[in-house]
Amino acid sequence: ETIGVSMALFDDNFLTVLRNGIQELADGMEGVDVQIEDAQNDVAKQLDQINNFAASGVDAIIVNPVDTSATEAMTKAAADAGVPLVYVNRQPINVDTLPDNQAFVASNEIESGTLETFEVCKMLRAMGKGGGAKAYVMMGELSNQAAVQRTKDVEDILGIDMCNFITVVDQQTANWSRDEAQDLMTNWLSTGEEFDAVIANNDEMAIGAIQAMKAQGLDMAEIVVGGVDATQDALAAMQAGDLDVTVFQNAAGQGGGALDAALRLSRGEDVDQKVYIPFELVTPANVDEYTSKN
Amino acid sequence: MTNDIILETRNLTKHYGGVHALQGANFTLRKGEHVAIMGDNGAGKSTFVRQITGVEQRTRGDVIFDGKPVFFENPMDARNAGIETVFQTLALADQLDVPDNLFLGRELVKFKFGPFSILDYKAMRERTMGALEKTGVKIPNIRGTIERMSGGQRQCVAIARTATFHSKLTIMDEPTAALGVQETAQVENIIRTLKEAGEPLILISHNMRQVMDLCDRIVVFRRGRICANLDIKNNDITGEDVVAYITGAKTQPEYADAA
Amino acid sequence: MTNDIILETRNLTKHYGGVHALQGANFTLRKGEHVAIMGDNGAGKSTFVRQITGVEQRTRGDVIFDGKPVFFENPMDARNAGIETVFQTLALADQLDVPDNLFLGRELVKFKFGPFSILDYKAMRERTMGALEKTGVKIPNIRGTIERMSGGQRQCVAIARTATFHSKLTIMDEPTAALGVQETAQVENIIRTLKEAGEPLILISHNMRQVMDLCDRIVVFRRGRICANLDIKNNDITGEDVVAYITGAKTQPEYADAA
Amino acid sequence: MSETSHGIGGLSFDAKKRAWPNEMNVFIALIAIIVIFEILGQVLPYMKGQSLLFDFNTNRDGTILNMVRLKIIILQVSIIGIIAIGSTQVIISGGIDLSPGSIVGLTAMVAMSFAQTALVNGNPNPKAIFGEAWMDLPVIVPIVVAIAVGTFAGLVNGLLVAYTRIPPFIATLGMMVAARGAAKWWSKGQPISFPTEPFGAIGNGMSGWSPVVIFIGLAILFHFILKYTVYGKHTYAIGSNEDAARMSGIKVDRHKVLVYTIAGILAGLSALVLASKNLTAQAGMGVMYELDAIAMTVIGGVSLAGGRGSIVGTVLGALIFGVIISGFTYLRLDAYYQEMVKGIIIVAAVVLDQWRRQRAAARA
Amino acid sequence: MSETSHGIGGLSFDAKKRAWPNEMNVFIALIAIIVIFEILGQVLPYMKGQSLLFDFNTNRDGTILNMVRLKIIILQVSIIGIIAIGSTQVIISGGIDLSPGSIVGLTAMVAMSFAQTALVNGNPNPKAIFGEAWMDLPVIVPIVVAIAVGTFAGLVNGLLVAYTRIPPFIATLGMMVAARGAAKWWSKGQPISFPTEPFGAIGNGMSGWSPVVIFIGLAILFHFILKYTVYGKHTYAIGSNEDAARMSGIKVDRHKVLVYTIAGILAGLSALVLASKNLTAQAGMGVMYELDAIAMTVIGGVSLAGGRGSIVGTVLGALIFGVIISGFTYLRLDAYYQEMVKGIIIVAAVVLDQWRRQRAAARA
Ligand SMILES: Nc1ncnc2c1ncn2[C@@H]1O[C@H](COP(=O)(O)OP(=O)(O)OP(=O)(O)O)[C@@H](O)[C@H]1O
Ligand SMILES: Nc1ncnc2c1ncn2[C@@H]1O[C@H](COP(=O)(O)OP(=O)(O)OP(=O)(O)O)[C@@H](O)[C@H]1O
Ligand SMILES: [Mg+2]
Ligand SMILES: [Mg+2]
Repeated sequence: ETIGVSMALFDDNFLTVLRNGIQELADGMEGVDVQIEDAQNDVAKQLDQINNFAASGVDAIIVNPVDTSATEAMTKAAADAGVPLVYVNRQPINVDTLPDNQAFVASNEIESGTLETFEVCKMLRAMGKGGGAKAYVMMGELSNQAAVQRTKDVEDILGIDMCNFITVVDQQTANWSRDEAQDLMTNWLSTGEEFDAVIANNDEMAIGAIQAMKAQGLDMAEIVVGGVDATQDALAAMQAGDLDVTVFQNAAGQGGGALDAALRLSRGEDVDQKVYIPFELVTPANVDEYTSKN
Repeated sequence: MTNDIILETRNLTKHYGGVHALQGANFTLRKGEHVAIMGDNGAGKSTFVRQITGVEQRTRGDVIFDGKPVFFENPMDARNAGIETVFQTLALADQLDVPDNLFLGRELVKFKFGPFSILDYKAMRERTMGALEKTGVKIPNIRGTIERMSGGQRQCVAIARTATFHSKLTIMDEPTAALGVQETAQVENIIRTLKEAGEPLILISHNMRQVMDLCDRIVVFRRGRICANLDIKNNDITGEDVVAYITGAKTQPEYADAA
Repeated sequence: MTNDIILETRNLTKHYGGVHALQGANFTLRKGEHVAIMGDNGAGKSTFVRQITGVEQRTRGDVIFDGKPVFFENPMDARNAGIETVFQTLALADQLDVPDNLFLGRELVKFKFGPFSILDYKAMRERTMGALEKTGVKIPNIRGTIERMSGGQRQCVAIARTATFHSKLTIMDEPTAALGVQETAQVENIIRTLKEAGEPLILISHNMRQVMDLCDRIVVFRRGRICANLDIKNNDITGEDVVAYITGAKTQPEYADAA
Repeated sequence: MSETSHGIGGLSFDAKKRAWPNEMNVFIALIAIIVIFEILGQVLPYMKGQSLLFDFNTNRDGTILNMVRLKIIILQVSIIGIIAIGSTQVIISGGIDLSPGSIVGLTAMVAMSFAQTALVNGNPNPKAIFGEAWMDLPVIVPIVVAIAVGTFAGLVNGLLVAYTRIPPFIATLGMMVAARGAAKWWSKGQPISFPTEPFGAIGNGMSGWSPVVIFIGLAILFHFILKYTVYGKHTYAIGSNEDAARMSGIKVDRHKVLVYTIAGILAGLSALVLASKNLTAQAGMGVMYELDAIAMTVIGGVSLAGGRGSIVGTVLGALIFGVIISGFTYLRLDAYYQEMVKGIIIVAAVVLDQWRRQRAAARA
Repeated sequence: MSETSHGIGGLSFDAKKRAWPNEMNVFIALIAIIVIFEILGQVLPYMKGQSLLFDFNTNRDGTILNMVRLKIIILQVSIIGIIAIGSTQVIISGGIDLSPGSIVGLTAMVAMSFAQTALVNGNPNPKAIFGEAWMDLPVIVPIVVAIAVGTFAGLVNGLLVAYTRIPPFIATLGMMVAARGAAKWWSKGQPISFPTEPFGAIGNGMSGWSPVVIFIGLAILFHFILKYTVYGKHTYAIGSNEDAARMSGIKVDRHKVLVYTIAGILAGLSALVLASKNLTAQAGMGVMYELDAIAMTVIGGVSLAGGRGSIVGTVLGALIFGVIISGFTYLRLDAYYQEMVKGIIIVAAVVLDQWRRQRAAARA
């Protein structure tokens, strides 16, 4: 059997782990071929890839959607071609109207930013800053749904009573990039403004902020820094005492689940149409459990 | 009598940064008159033409054409006002063919619809053949692009373009520089035809024989100034005289400041 | 006696697609000899030069230079072999100034280090002044870029470039086309100096007087073929004769197929 | 032929030796690439004798052609192809346009905002941008909006290029950055989805062929405009020698404004098809489309120096892209190699064209 | 002055009226932008009288200047600035290079693979690419590797441009796509992290000033090379008129290979600084750097038509970028507006330059 896989992006740390999960599982099975393509963050390219898979006669398709609002057209394309489809990692917008031969294995994106920000809030309270604290927010690429969602999560959490002692000094984009985050942080530092926390949409930006702060001689014990993804770099930074919060998502598990669902759909077997995989909070207290997971 | 003057410049001046390429040129051209401009290389002849035809904007001075002061923004304005020019740089589009170049900017159309008017290729090709014949040039394939033409062929295309359309004033900047013996003779014929038709002409040329044959008057430029105005048809002026003015050996008294 | 021949072409031919620009040209030039090439516009003169100097690759035929068959890949090869050329298109870099253009490709350096050799601007400027004086041209500011020069000034820079360097053969394609009376005289002097120094020359020109004055022999091109080879120093040949060959009224018997 | 030879005693000219049209090279490259894929399909063991364009186990439909693949080959380049039509005329005029990708993003966002449906599966539209009153509008509204946005962006490009005389590369680079910013700002990065059915038909109608029909229709229209109208002639003339065009009396500045505006309109139309086909609009749509469009154009034989090229070439260039993309999936080429090979093929196609031209010029 | 006027009876020439150097315009634009930011700092109520470059509550260090801001202004453009030096000479030679961003990505990945440390926080390096034997290598190894990769990529660009005669836009576009693919393929998309300490010092040394020092050092070197060596003169000549340069006997092809190779080496050095500064290498690094580099170059007065421009201008262009980025953060401009404003400023800077030049040309 041949399974076509369209990944949102290849050069993304987390999605790479997910992709490798699919690949390794398939390599271990007899007679299962996977063909993985890179949609390069382009929804239109992803739709075309699905059509190309259909033209090549694959048995099932796994899609890691570039954007979950674009899944209607993909569902339709696969349904028209009569090829089973499984969404992975991101919950499609049309989750409630998926046809019978489609399914999804995903996590709820709202959780990641919420877990991160709430933990930052708790840590600041524990440090005795409940009377008032200032934070900088680093956003991912503004056209990216995860960035928009996680930033909104930050706003939501900082709106609840328990955490509204935190005020956001400024929020800017560093486009997911460690380099841009370093420069952005240094620019913030050049204003001389005091602050207590940096909440970043991903770990790369959090690490960039940490590097900039360390270069300027700030004490990392005084500042709470949060990210998302639990990358190896982030875990190392946490072990070194620089990073305080990150959020783990079981990439390999999602990949395996998706492949399994796709194979079963292609054989006409029954599957659970909705599989949720929760995010997990990582802090210095439990970091050692995660170092071998991603 | 003023009615008689088609072009007049007063104190026309052009500086390029520190280079004073043209200074205080006072020049008149009567209707039907053919005037030659001569002078050393770099004396400011082409600069003079560029100021009149709006290729560049003058530093100061006035240009009066057909009785009215004019400020041409660009060469198209000048052409619309009735001045046809063969520039020294020819101004041809290298990747287009001969008819395209001849009719550039005033294409013949079969069906008018603003910029989307439909071209009449056949009519343009036919009229091109006629225009080229007048210059006597031989072009093996008029549908070949201009970049494939020899120096003289290009020059003939530029001349044909000017000669094809009626105008109130024709200006030619060294039209026969690259032409062969036969083609030069043909172009001189074109100029004589203009004379007979009473169309005025400014001819820039380094060729003494040609100028003596064709023109009524020679205006000499030196170091960016006019230094002589010689009525060759009525006075007894030789080539040696003209050369003396060009080189600076002589200057007319009324242009003493050019010395 | 064969030793005496600096350049020979045998059956040199160039087709551009369907255009037969040069056909079967057999040409010889002796050491110290000055030969003129004449012919109508588009007769194939510049094409002939381009084949010899490696600007283009010939369709067929041989070029024998200084006793050896040569296949120049590009004009630099030709120059290294000792052929200096003034091309009709001049080949100047518009955004560079006069000394830069004069020494393009053979800069004077203060310190040799491959491509990163350090330029000797002062020496180049000084030698430029000398070279320009020979052509008699006036350039207000030699540090100005070439794009700001008049047509004649550019041509003089190109000629000065060729005349500054010694060579086994000099080729000039219409060098005085854009030049004024004085500058033309100076360039003709340069050519006479070459003659006295025994350096051979191929001169393309449409100027009958010039050719008659300066050259030993005239080769006439017509429709891509050589149609006459006239020894003007030794035989009694007039301008009218030459024109007859150019126009096709006459053809030498040995070139009967060109008729 | 009397019309192609002139005057007494001209050079002999062999009119039969007609120049081989440049588009022919591109066509040969296209065929060569298809043939290579077909051969690989037969030769590579794991391909089990599959074919790119043909379908021998005719169980899917009646024809021997693999219609699904034929459709996707051209469908997937139709949207960028529409942009490439605009780029073709911009490049022929001696300019370049880096902004259409971003204009696509912006236009898609704005147009989609006016194409939303009020109810999705009976629930209110979760992605609503404006209030109820702005929903379920007739499909002409988003179409007009898209054209207006494209026109505006193109007009700004054109005015900048024509009247400030800054290089088109910079004017359109500025637009590229600014329009992408505006696309992100429009709904604060949120995607906009759930269009009305008629809107969805623009990019999905005619059993999915409608983007192809729109692309080919526009290509034919612009082929005609470039070859047979004054607009086309002036575009070539300006690209060939701008100074000469100006001295010949062409209103160069006004013409350039028109050229860039038309490119903007085509980008707007492309956005319309894209948003409709995907049933969504996102701020990140169209990233890098300009480079693909330029590559198609150049592969199709348009000279970046201006003055040369044709729409036919560009369409063939687009098809080469389509064949490559589908061919990779068909060969199951590892995604890691796809980009590397794509880069090489882009270069190879242009090298081939260049080489054929040089040979043609050198040939007797 | 006898050296600037020649021959008898030439035109009168007023040597005092020296041309105003083009770099002056760029410098004025830079100052104007700084002044605008300073004024906004005083005028906008929420800014509370802050200043961009000065620090009046001198509690942080002894100087009245805001040293942190001064440093970041130039630090954040140093890495792209190194690329821009290469682009400057490519553009002066009449070409263009779209590949440096991707070359940066590829070079960073490859070089970082040879710069990994064996132990991270006492544990084995979790991102190890090669075995133990390839870890903790001397820092010269990744440096040599980076230069080698950059040289190779640049050399391929140069050979393509020079010997196949395809447009540089296409040759380097192909390299852009292919090198990005290679970067992703190198470690299958995985980032590579945890370098040795000496490697980290390349981009973080001298209290973080080292990228600035490397950038300025290279800028001075190339300023000298372009102005005072044969290499520089030939680069300008080729950009000015390639045919003329060829007919004058310049080895145009060989020279172009050199120009693109040097641009590749500079991209490799830039990657080295980038990877070191960030202590990581990722396949997505350097995306769009080429466009920023070209924009810096053109803002600095380099003509995209070739033949004109200077390194001094490019450095000033880079500083304009740096001031804009820092100025936005200092003004706390909403992220959604930043891109739009950036696009406008890029265009405005070039328009200003163009306008000043035209006025200078029109002036008596
Ligand atoms: N754009 C410019 N900038 C600076 N100097 C210029 C510019 N254009 C022309 N010049 C200078 O002005 C002078 C006059 O040039 P012009 O072209 O008018 O000469 P000309 O009389 O036509 O000479 P020719 O017979 O060689 O064509 C020359 O010295 C030239 O160098
Ligand atoms: N690249 C080319 N492609 C096609 N035809 C060409 C090309 N180059 C030249 N020709 C043709 O070859 C013929 C000879 O051109 P050439 O330039 O040699 O003429 P010439 O004798 O130098 O004329 P002139 O006196 O006008 O300079 C011309 O008819 C020209 O149109
Ligand atoms: Mg002149
Ligand atoms: Mg010639």
